[in-house]
Amino acid sequence: MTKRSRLTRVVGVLALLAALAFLAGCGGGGNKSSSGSSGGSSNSGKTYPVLRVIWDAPDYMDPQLYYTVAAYQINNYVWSGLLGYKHAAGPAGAQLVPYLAESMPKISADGKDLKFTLRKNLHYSNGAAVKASDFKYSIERAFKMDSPGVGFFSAISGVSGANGFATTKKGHITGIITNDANRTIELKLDHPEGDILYILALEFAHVVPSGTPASDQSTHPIPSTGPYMVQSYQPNRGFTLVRNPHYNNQIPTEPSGNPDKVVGTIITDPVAAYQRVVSDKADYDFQPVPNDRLPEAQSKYKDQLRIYTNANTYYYALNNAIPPFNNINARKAVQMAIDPQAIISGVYGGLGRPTENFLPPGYPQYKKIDAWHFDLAKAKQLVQQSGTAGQTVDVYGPNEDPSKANTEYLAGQLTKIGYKPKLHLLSHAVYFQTIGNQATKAQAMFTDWYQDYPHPIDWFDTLLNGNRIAKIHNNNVGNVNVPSVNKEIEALKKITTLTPDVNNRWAKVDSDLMAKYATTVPYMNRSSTDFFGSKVDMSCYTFSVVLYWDWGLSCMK
Amino acid sequence: MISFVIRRLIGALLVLIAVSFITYLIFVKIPGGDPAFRIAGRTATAQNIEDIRQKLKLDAPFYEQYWAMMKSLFSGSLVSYSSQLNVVDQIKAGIPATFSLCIGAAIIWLFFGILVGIISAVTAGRWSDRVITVMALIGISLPVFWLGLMARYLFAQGHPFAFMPDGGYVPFTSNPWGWFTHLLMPWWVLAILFIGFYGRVLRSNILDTINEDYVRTAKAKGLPYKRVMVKHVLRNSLIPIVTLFGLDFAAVIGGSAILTETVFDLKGVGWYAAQAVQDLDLPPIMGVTIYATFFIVLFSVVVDLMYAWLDPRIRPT
Amino acid sequence: MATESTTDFTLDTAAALAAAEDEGAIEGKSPWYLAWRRLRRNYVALAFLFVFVAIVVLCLCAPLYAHHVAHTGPNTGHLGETFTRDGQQVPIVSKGGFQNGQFHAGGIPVGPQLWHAGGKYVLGADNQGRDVAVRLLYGGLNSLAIGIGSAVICTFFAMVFALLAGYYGGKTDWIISRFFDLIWAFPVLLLAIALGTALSINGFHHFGINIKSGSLWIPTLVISYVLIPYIGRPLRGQILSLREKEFIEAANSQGASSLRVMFSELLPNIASSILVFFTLIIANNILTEAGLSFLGAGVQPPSPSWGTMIADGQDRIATAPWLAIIPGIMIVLTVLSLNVFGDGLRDALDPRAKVRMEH
Amino acid sequence: MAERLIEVKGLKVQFATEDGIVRAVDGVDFELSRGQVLGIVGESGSGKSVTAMTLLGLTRDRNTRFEGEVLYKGRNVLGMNEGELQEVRGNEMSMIFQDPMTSLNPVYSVGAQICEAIQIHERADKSTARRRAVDLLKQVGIPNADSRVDNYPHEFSGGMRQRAMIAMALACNPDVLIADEPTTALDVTIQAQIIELIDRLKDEFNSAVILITHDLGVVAEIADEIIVMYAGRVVERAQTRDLFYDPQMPYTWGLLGSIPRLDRPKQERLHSIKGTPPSLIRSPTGCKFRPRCPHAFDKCMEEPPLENRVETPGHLDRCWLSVAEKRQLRERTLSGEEAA
Amino acid sequence: MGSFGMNQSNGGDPLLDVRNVKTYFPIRKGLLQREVAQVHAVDDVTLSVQEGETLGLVGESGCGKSTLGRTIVRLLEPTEGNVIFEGRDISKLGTRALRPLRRQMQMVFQDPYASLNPRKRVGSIIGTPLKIHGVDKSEQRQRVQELLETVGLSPEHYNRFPHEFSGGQRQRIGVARALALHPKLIVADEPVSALDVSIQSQMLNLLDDLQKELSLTYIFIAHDLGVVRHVSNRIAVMYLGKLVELSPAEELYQRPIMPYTEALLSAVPIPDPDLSHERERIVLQGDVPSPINPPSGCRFHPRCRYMTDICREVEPPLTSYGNGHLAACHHPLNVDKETLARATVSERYTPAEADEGAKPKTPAKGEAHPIPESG
Repeated sequence: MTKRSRLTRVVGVLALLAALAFLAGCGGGGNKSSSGSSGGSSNSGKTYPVLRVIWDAPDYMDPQLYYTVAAYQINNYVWSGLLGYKHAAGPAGAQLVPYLAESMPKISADGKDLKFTLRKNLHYSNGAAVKASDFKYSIERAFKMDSPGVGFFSAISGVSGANGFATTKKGHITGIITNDANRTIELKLDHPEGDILYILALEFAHVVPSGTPASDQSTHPIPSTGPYMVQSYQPNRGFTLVRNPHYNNQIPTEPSGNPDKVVGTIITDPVAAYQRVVSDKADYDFQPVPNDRLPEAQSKYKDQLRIYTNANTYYYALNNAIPPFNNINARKAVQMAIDPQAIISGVYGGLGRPTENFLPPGYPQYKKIDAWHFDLAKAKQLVQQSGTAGQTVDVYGPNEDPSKANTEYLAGQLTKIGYKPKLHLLSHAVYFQTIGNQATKAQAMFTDWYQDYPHPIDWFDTLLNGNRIAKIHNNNVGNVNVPSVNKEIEALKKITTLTPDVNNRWAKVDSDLMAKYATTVPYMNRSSTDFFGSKVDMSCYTFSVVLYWDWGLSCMK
Repeated sequence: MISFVIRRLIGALLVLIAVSFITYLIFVKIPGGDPAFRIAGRTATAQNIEDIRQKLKLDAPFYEQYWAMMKSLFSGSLVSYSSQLNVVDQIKAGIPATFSLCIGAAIIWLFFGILVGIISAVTAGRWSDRVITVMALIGISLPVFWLGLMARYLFAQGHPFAFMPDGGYVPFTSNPWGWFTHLLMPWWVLAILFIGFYGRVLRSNILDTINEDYVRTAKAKGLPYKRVMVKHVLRNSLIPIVTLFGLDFAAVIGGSAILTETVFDLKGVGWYAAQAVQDLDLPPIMGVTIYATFFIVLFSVVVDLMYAWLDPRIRPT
Repeated sequence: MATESTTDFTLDTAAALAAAEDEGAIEGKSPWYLAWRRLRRNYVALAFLFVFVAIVVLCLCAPLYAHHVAHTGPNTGHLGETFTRDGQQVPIVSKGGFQNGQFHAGGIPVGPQLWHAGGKYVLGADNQGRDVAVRLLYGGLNSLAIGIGSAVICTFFAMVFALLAGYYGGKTDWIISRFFDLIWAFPVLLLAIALGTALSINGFHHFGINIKSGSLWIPTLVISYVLIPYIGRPLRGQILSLREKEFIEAANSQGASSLRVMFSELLPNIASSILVFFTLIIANNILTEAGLSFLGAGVQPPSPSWGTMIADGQDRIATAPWLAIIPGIMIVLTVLSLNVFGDGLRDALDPRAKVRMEH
Repeated sequence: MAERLIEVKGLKVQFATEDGIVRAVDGVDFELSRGQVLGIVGESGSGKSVTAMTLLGLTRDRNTRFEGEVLYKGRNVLGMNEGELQEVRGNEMSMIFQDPMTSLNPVYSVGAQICEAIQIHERADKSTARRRAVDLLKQVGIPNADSRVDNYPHEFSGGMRQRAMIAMALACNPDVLIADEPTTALDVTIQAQIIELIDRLKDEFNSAVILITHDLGVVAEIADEIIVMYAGRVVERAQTRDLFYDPQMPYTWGLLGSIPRLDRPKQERLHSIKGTPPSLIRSPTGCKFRPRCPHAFDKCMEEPPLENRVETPGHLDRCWLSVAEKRQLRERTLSGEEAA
Repeated sequence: MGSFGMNQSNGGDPLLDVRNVKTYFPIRKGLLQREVAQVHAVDDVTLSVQEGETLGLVGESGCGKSTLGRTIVRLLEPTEGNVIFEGRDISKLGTRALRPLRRQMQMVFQDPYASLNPRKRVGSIIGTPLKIHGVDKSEQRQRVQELLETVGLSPEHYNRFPHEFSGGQRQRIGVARALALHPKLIVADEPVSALDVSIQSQMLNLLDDLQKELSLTYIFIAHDLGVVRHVSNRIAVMYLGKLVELSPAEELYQRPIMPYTEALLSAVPIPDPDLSHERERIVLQGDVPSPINPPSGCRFHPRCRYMTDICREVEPPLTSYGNGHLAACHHPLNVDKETLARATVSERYTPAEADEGAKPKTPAKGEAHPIPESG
């Protein structure tokens, strides 16, 4: 059975704090490329022959297509964009630095024009030179392939609109002007976009050689620009990365990596994955240590285990549009019927932190909400008051553990407070499109969110703005629609400068939606594990908010 | 004989078409969601989805879709909805694991099944027969996935008795010993049910055959006991086993090992099928179904030929 | 299990016996009676029949047990709660999480309490704090309902098809045989999983039949459908050979209608095979159900079945092995009892018959 | 006097079955010499086949008990171990069975099955054995024996199969050929062929023959001596002519009388033996034939011994009636005037 | 039984008239199950049976006698030709239309084991025809018990199962079943050949008695001429689907015309050692050829000791030698020149293409007496 361990849908996981720095610094400028920090490029003496990792199945091994952590985390040393993240532990790792570009771009005053120059003597792993036009080709390729990432590029001139490249896929994107001789790339935007630099650091904007077929090339590795290249990839089985022979330290801002070779074995069964590492057949377990083995890992292999919590929130969506949860008392009752600690312990083996906020902690807009206390008796009473007792509730959730058990818990609690839940557990493959369809009439459901980018907009506007309720493909699955809050979100959306006042207003949105109107039931920020083999030198362990465990900086005892 | 083979092959082809069509209907009529949404991902634009719909001809009538899918399957260009991986390549990638598992298990179950059958038939009514009968019945009563779980738990997963590698498949070419040790448990787990079953079938076949007149004739000719047992009793008793074996082997190759592959995380064709079904991913399901049906049908032809070869009475003319 | 009668010479034992019978005996000894007489001597088979009946009765008592002993329902989770054992409060599922920045693993349910907790958690709890014993009994009900239900449906249709094919022969036989072939050619487990999964999403709403998703009817019907040829084929074979018997000609020559021949002449002769098949197919179906449920294509959560319980328990096998072991043992016990009894039944009904399920 | 080949003394065979002990053979004595044809006649269940198979040790089984002796050339067959028995079977004594269809292994060619015996007993190589098999098939009258030798039993007709069986039985020049109802499953025309064949080959191979049948007509022509069996016992034993022309046992009369005779004017009614053969588990007290015998009287409650009661020596029977009475009574039976 | 002997000539409408009946079985092969050949099981047979008589039907296995019997009672549909029962053509009637006729014609089968449903009680087996034909329930039991008594079984056996009876008793049950509806015609298909001789005679006597009591008409199929002679008024000899000789019973035994009949007669064993030794045995060589591809001309020619060229080429017509004796042979036995001259090709019994020209001309040399007469 597959264990989809990281339900993480990661579209460009941008790091929280880095983003804040960016937002505070407000566009432009950018720091000088910092010389490597902790691991940095000074890897002399720490190189070692092979790193054996157990990995989850990447969705694709094609930069214009992949968007899961499993792909991103391994490939960030393979293909690179004009910009990238600094390889540093903690929040410092969210800082953008020039990768293929010589330096951070020159941005025009109106913010609509960005100019890059490629570094000199850049080569692909096949020896071919990297040309400026390859960048343009790569972006266009994403469109031709209907890549899930194309939405990010809509601000570039010539993309949107009836005759835009997104629609026609003919000709070229007019907003990207390249000059191979001068190695320059100029980007013209229809309107200024605050996060454009982060978008350019996305894998969808990684540079591949012109002429790379506009179809999934996962199994025919595309030549890389980073320190490593994909030697082989067998879907669902494994991959091997080796050093890029033409690298020559061409991106000084990126460490050249310690292992000479990375052998990845794809094991989706977390128990088997864990067992491999325990028996020292592998050095790293990408899969979360299964609940079942956590006690053992924690006691027996304490030094090899690391636990982290990234920006995510797990919440139950309640359908605010239809009975019974169009009744605020009914929703409040659910809030009180849920015991976050019980879920975290029972379902996630303790790997999680309770929350009542929608925003994860760490955001400057975060202000801890303390409104609810687990109290079944009171919840039951509220249900009685609301007059919805005895109603049937269609509860939706994915059909795989732990989400399955989680959903069953929700259904169980609903029973306890006087509803008649009917459980619908679906394959993850169709889960979100099913609950995102109004016709489904889901009334209570499991869902979670990992940030796309670190802005409250990504949370409240995307997920809880009543104006954005759609018939299908609806992200506001709970149909949360509080007119006053909608108005506030719309207003806040227009404000680009995040002052403490603005942050407070966002925090109020959070508490209004979560506490006052009890629209949604957040309960947990989930934690995860990194588990290493006994030969790994844990003193080199580098965890960055963007790259997670930075394997290139790892070293062996 | 040749016309018989040709006839059977034509029949097999018709079965393949029928099976693929029915599979298609199951998954088109009983919806598993819109594949375009799936390919496009959660952040896709409407444009994206529209493009994908057109590419996959999702708006065309179902028979055209069916035809398009079959065409791309047989030209080897069919890709999955959830990962865009080439279905044929993925099936091919699963074949080494599946074949290793099935062939190894088949050898074990055939050998021990026959051994068990012979021993219990020869000692019919005695204690050894009783013990074997009970063991065989337990064997056929074990849910294979549970047995697999228990085996893994007891022998592989950090348990005091653990001495086997836990799950996964190691290609023979990369490490023959690893291949062997990784498959040892799955082989036995898959084989145990069949050992019990074959043992029982063979036992009763032998006991039936022993009472045949021609065995009495053989004895009356003065043939030694062993020769009577081997040349007359066993030879005739094994004919139904051959049929059984052919069909079972085909079924196992063609996906009956789903549970074993899943439990042991052996990424064979059965595992791939289970994934595909879980993802409600039609192209791989179609691919695997046709692959499996191909083997089942092929082996049923082979079984017919074998049967004819073994039993002159039904030799087709 | 029964003693193998290897002495089969030309002496006509039946005639010998008949002649020896008291001439005054009026009531004949029916084949069923003779079978019963043979079965009565097969203590092993009877013992296992008893085991099976005991399991069925136990499962039927599930509501009583849940209500009066365990005081909880099969789907009622008790995460975060405690229970009293020997006067002490014990968490049903151990607590975990971060305390003062330190991580503690949790989520381990309590193990079998036997009677230490006053009837609660006799067989322990699962990771959602549900009472395993209660789920085991309810799960048994579901597994047995599916096993027996699908056996009834499957055997019935197999019987009807076999009778039609075997009796009419010709085109009818051709069509039915091809239908069997077609199901046969499908990779059975794959077909069952595919059907089970596909149907579990929205249920089945065609041809005026409405089955909701999550209904037990889905696995029941899926299993009966895919196994029809397994019984249908051998039965058809039996009928084909019975049809050649002169007593069928005799019935025809008396002007018996087709229905009479099928139901009054043929059916009684395959009844014993059907009975044996029925017993064995229940066993087989329980196994199939468990496999389907294990893969998530059978009984849908939160309803328990032995297969889903094993599936749930497999993730906890190191810390809570009873979750997977106990339902597994129940399956083995049930299936084994049916197999042994079915075997004995076959020996008793027709000691020389080749009633055998094609596997 | 010809060489004495077989001597059966007080043979009893009993099977333990679920329903009780079946006394299939209950005291049988006879001798067989070279060149002789012995007919054993009786209804189904009279123990004639069991007797024959016991001669070859084919009734050995865990559930079977034997008493008495079966001496083959002075050696007791019942006491032989498997190896010794195998030497005797096929080689010195061989047997042909009632149903040639089921008695030949369907998966081997006829030739292979004949060769098998030759190879085992004479340690002949394959080609020798095959040549001999072809010869044998020719001898039993199979046309195109050269090619038919490779045919499978199902490609033979019933008569040819029985010929092949005979060829197989004769493959190693046995001293004794036991034919257990060799013609029952065959047409009369074929029956005539087979009987004639056995008669001819007996001389060619210088064997003795035991011919088992339920039809006295079949053995009339070729048997030298006839044993009539009833309920596991010998009830009459005589030289063929004596048995036919001076039968002593009412049962024998019954058998003779029930055959519709082509050589006589059509009878109005056939004689028939009423009732059915007795149970071998709980057989009647006294004379076993008593319940079916129209001439039974008080004395029959005691079982008559098998004795010589007529002038002809060696003519034994088990009937309390005086010889004179018998001769008086039997004519009516034989001519069919006396109905059951 | 002689008292019942019906003379062929005294006419009247026959109870059963079989006219040029052919029953072929197709042999199908291939995916499309095309018909590639036919088994000529019954090939142009014409017969008639008078009420109250017994017609014996003899021949080796595979000669089509059972098929003819089954065709007559319409268990099989004739491929060509007509079966006329009591003046009504029944050869193409459907199941429903046949049902009332089923009361009139019944069959007794060969195998006492296979012909009784092992799962039914004797009462039910014999009662089934009564049930089918709507006899009142209360009457059924009484009638069944009467029938049991009629065939010599105890009415007490009503509730027994077939397996509790011996072969002979079972055959009696089969007869009782056939008699249940007071049929006029009974086709007995080898009713005694599976029985021991001692039991055979019981059955034969029973059938004889029943005929007398119930004025039945029999078609008695057997391969044993001794048995046939005992019960039959007339005897029809079949060979490879063809009727080759038809004669009053005694005449056939004294004066067989067809060499095949002669051979059949000579093969019957005689329980008399001296006579057996004396008589000349004509042992037929080989087996019956395949009915799929029957020999040309006279079908018996490959095994006939009187065979000449004409036999190979021309099919002999059934020729009437007077006294109701018909035979199809180019070289008739036991026929003097005069009889031969008087003989006529029987119109009724002969295939259409045969004419007077095909009439046999040369009698076989020598007289055949296959059956020696004992005192």
